[in-house]
Amino acid sequence: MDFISTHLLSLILFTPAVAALLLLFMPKDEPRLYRWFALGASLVPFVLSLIAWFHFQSGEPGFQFEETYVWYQAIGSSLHLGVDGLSLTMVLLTTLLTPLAILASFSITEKVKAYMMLFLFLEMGMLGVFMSLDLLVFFVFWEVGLVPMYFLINQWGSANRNYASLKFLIYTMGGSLGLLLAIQLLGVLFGTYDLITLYQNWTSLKPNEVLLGMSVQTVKTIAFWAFAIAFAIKIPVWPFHTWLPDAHTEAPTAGSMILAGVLLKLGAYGFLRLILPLYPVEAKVFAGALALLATAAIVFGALASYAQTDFKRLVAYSSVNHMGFVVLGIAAAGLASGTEDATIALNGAILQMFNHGLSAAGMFFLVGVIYERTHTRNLEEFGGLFPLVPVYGGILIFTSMASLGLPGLNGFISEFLVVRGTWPILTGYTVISMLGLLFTGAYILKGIKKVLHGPMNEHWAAARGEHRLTEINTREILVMAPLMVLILWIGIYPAWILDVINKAVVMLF
Amino acid sequence: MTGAQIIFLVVAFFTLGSGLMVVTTRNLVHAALWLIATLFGVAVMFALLNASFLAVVQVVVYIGAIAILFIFAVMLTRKEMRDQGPQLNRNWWFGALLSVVTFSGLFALLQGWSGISKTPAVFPSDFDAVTALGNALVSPDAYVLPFEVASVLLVAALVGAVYVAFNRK
Amino acid sequence: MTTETLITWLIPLPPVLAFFLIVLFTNRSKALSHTIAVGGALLSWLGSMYVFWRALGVEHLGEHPFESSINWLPLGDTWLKIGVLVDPLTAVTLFFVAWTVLMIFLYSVGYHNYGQPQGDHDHKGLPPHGATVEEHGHKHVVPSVEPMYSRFFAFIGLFAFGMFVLVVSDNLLTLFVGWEIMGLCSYLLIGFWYAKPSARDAAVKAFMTTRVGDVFMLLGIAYLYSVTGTLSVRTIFSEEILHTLDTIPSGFLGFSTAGLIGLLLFIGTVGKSAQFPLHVWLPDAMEGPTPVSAMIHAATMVSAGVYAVIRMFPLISLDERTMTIVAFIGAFTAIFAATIAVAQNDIKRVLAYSTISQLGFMIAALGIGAYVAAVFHLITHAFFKALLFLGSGSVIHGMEHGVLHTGNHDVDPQDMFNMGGLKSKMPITFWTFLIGGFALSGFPIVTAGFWSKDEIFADAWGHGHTAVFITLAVAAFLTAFYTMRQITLTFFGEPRTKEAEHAQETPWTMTLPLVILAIFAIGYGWFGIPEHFPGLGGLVPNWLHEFVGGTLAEHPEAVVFSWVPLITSLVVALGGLTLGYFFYRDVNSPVEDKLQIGFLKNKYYFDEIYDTVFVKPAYWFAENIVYKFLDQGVIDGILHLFGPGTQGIGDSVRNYFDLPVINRLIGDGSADVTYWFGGKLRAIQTGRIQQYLMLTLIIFVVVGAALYFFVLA
Amino acid sequence: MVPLSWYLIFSAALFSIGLFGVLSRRNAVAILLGVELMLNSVNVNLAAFWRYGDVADIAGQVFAIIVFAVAAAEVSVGLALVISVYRRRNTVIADDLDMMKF
Repeated sequence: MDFISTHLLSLILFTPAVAALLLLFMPKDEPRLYRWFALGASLVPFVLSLIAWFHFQSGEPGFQFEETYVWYQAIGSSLHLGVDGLSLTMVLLTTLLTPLAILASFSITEKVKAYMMLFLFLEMGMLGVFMSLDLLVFFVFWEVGLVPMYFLINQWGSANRNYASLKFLIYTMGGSLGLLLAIQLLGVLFGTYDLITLYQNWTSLKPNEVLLGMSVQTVKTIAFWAFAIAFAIKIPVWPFHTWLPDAHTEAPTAGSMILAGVLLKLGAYGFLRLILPLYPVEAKVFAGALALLATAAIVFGALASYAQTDFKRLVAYSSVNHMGFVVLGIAAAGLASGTEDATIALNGAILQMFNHGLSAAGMFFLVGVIYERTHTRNLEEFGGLFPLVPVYGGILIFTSMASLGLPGLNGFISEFLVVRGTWPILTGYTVISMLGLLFTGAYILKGIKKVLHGPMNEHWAAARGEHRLTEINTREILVMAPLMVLILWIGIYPAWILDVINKAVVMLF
Repeated sequence: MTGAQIIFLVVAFFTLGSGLMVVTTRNLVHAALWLIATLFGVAVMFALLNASFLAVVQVVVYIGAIAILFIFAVMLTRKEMRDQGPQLNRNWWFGALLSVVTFSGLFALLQGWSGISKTPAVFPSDFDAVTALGNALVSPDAYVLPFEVASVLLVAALVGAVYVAFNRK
Repeated sequence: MTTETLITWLIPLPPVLAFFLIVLFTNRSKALSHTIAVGGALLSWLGSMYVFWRALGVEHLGEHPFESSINWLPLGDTWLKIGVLVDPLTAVTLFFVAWTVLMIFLYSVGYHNYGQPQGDHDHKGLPPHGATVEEHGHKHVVPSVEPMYSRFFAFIGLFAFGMFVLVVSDNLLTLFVGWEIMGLCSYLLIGFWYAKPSARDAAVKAFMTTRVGDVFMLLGIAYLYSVTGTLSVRTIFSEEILHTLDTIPSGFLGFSTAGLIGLLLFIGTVGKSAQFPLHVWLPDAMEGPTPVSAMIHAATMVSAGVYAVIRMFPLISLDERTMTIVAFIGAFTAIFAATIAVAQNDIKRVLAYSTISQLGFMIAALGIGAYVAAVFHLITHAFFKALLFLGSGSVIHGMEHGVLHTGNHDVDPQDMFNMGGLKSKMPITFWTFLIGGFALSGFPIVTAGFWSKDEIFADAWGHGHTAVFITLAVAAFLTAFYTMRQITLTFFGEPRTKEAEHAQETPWTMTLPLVILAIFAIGYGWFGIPEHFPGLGGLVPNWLHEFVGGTLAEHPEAVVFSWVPLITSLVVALGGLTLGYFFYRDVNSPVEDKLQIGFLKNKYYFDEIYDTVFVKPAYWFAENIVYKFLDQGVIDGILHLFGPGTQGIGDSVRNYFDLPVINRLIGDGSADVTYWFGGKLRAIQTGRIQQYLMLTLIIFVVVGAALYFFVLA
Repeated sequence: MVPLSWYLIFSAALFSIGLFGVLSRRNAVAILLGVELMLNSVNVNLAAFWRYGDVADIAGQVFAIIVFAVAAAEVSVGLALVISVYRRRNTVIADDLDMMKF
């Protein structure tokens, strides 16, 4: 017990990787074994992160469960792990979604071992980003997450997967370039990559000092944009978003769940963990631009989603729309950091990250469920399926409503907080973003209307064999059930999670 | 001119002459015999140099074993040996030239060396060269290792020779 | 927490528990499902009645309401609290909501043909088509039970939950939560028969149109919250906060903060209560089953819109300009909808437009500051409009019976021109419908509608809002006229079709709610008779004015009695009714109807205009500009340039540097040189050992000599 | 006494003669004969340097002994090769054994 409590974070972080390696040595051609083992292995970090959640002292400032290991002494980088309320929320989301995604991928029949291994490595990459307090390690994990995702899309994706996976990989890598350079810059300047040290040293630089032959102002501006663009691509902020619909659409179901559920959060997390504390001045100066892009993401994301005929693509664009609110909240917090409005906006943004993780993962999974049965995602080919799949229909409507931001479900709380927080700070943008909120309704209803409602497409009623439209099965309901419970729970009583977030936000910013 | 010098000159000329015969005689058996003469001359040289053990070994090993071995080899391959074509190859003149150049070079080098006119060392009173040599060859502080390596080499050569010359038919 | 507040907290719960129970467990059993749902509604009703009764007993309830709140959202150093509040307004609203909800739940049992056999060809998502049964040796068709019977009760349970939440909330956020839950339920219920494309589209339209308003309302709430730091109604209405709101300018067209917030909130109401210009969804919402129409139009959703404005009245009334806008929208909607209603033939659509029109009355009343009158009309309208909708449902149900009997499914059981003479076929339905209709028209003295409408007139006249007064008077005249037209066409005269001849009275589960509601449609008016009304004033104390007026900090003065509004009200009501009867007594087909003007019949072409101006361009913009042009064209275009761009750079590096310089010159070149030398040098590889030796020696000699001469020397 | 230079010159001459034999004779056995001459000249050199240097240091003689051993080994293997080649190719002419070329 003592070992667990002192090494909690590294246990959470490396259990999936160890499990993936063990998977490598399993006997050949035992897909059932791989599946159950991977599921079991991914449940371990979940249980451990629950322990962390309950042992977390939300009122304490600073990071908790800290661990430091020597890693690369020569350049002053160490494996420094630690969580605060912000990252713990994200860790919980990751460890929750991964078992569900693995459970959702039980229907994968090709190359199961490789698939499960990649998934577990992916989990490690994502967790590493959320936990590391060292910039270089942060970057390493940031990149580690890309590779499994690339292969997941490229190997198990649908028709256009080559294009999508390449676009995803190159785009994100392109963004990472600037990030790496900026991290190097910081490392060279201070001889350490330790975030806690950097928080103090970097911000305390006098503006009239000269660094690397340029004024501090210029250096900071360059580094700010390098960070911001890398994270903006990941979130993604309009106009860096076009990799997202392709990648999400082509990825296998569980891949989309994780992409939307967690990977997008990495970008927003980067904004919160690095940009706002490290560049308070620049964030304030450029908050307007960021807010403009966020508003564009909200409005254009919703409109583009509305224009889709591909169900999965529709859901994919909804991510652009929803993550726009996160960025809007961040922009507002950057502009007016320290005020109560900014705190509320950040509360909303972080909660929105969590909520979008739940609802988007659910939506993608539901699209996957129907795609597995019908082998089409074209909305025009569905229609009136409700009588055939009543339980599925109910779950789809429920999850859609969460995505739409229906009060009583989780999405509303976070959207309301963002709107409330940004209104006094960025009034104009908030008003425009309401247009996006309106069209959120339009595309969600379009999805439901085209799939479930209307005269039944007799093709599916008559279809037999492989294409027969069967009701959602128990395993799939098991995937959805935790998501739905959380969606409802947060919608009705959000304080349990918002309290942790709120205290973290109050202390951080 | 001392007696030793005279003896030296006689032996030297005899040795060189027979050596010349070794490399020029058409008949290989003769060449082998001339080799024995040469080796014998060298043995005398060793004696002149007070290297008595070497002189004896020269006679026993070289003349007794190696030269005889040559004669056997010549006999075994004699079908070819008998008067067929020239005994020297087409480039013999170039070989000769090179030999002369080598000799001249060495001569020139010796001329320029300061120790060329050294006189023989005086033996210490209770010095016995053979005893010293024997001790040196088996002493761990001296040359036992090279000596043993040489023995291994000989064994290897023996095995190798048997293997190579073995008639598999 | 007192018993009253505890019960108030519990009031919304039974219906939502019923929803979850039905959805998760009992959806296969119809009897269990409706028992749970009706039982839930009954529990809420009991709770509401208890709270109402207790509230009556409290003096100055307005100052000392039942209230209780808990921490809900931690925000910075403070908490956003939510809670319940029972002030006089809540109490009276709770009263009528609980009653109508219970009646509607009960009515639904009969309306969906509980106890009837399964339909022959019924399909989930479509209305039932009837079942063939064999009785006494010959077959005949009887109504069949609704295939999604359980689901209906689950939905209305959730709906009731939304309404109760909205009514008991002490803050705008939970009010908005209930508001939106009802929005969802109206979507689900309008689209209940989702397999009908018209129902499906109507559901989407309802949701989207109201969402336009909701989005503004959300902004209003956010605005209010950021200015005052609280959403609790009682805190906002404290004097200093109201004063602050009134004095700070909003920076938008010269509105004060209060004015702008009020306007934003009011736009929400415009959507929810189907006021012009967001009224278009409501008539289409008639695609839902009739109890749904009653739920939406009478008891809950549209009332909720008005309720919200009434709730926020102290805030909205701070800014004159906002009030003017509210009054204008209300009055305009009242007359605008009334004109359309005149030309409708569908029995439910007439009622739908009359609802819009009546809601306009309430909004207009609020706009002129007639707080109590608006509440009064809201309550009476809820009762008589629920009665009318349920009555029309009963009529339709009876007509469907006839349709099943004749087997001619081409006859529309909702078209009034297919009816006629139902008075004798369906007596209970006729009498209750007549009461409801008279109440709607404001038939003098006996009906509740008269008293509430009269109070609005009195207020408009008394406070000098002549324009509003005249507009509303004309609207009231039209109301009486089309109501009588409806009654005449439906019940009087001779049956115009065979189906009407075979119409039958509906079962008790449907008629009992009609009777109960009819009692309220008459009786409720007596609680609000003005004190100075000639003859009747003072016989019954004007309890409503005293009680509801107590909600406001400044008790509103009862308006001075004047004959002008009274006479106007009498004239328009009686005149409209009489004209309507005589006009339509002999009209038997739409052709003979002089008022079938295309312009009115097509609702001033609003649907078409919106479709052309908003919906289609929005979709076109989304698809072509945002998706195809921006995303796929510009952004992806730029991205795709990276591909060829890098390829181009790579190609040129390869073609102009790598291939010629590195490969050809350095790579192949070194190989070529080696090859050439090798070719030349291979001649010395003779395989002859002596030659090798010679060469070695030569080189040795040459190198040695060279070393000797150049290095050593 | 005989000067050191005499021995050295003698040794050089014998070496050159052996070298001529190695370079010029066609017969493989004869080439080996030349090698023997060269080895002997070296031994003379070694012995001479011992005698004219530090006699107490017996290294010169030891080296000569080892040269004997090497010579014996060389001859035995060399002649065995010659015989083996003769069996297969029926020739001992060095120029005819030129397979090891490009």
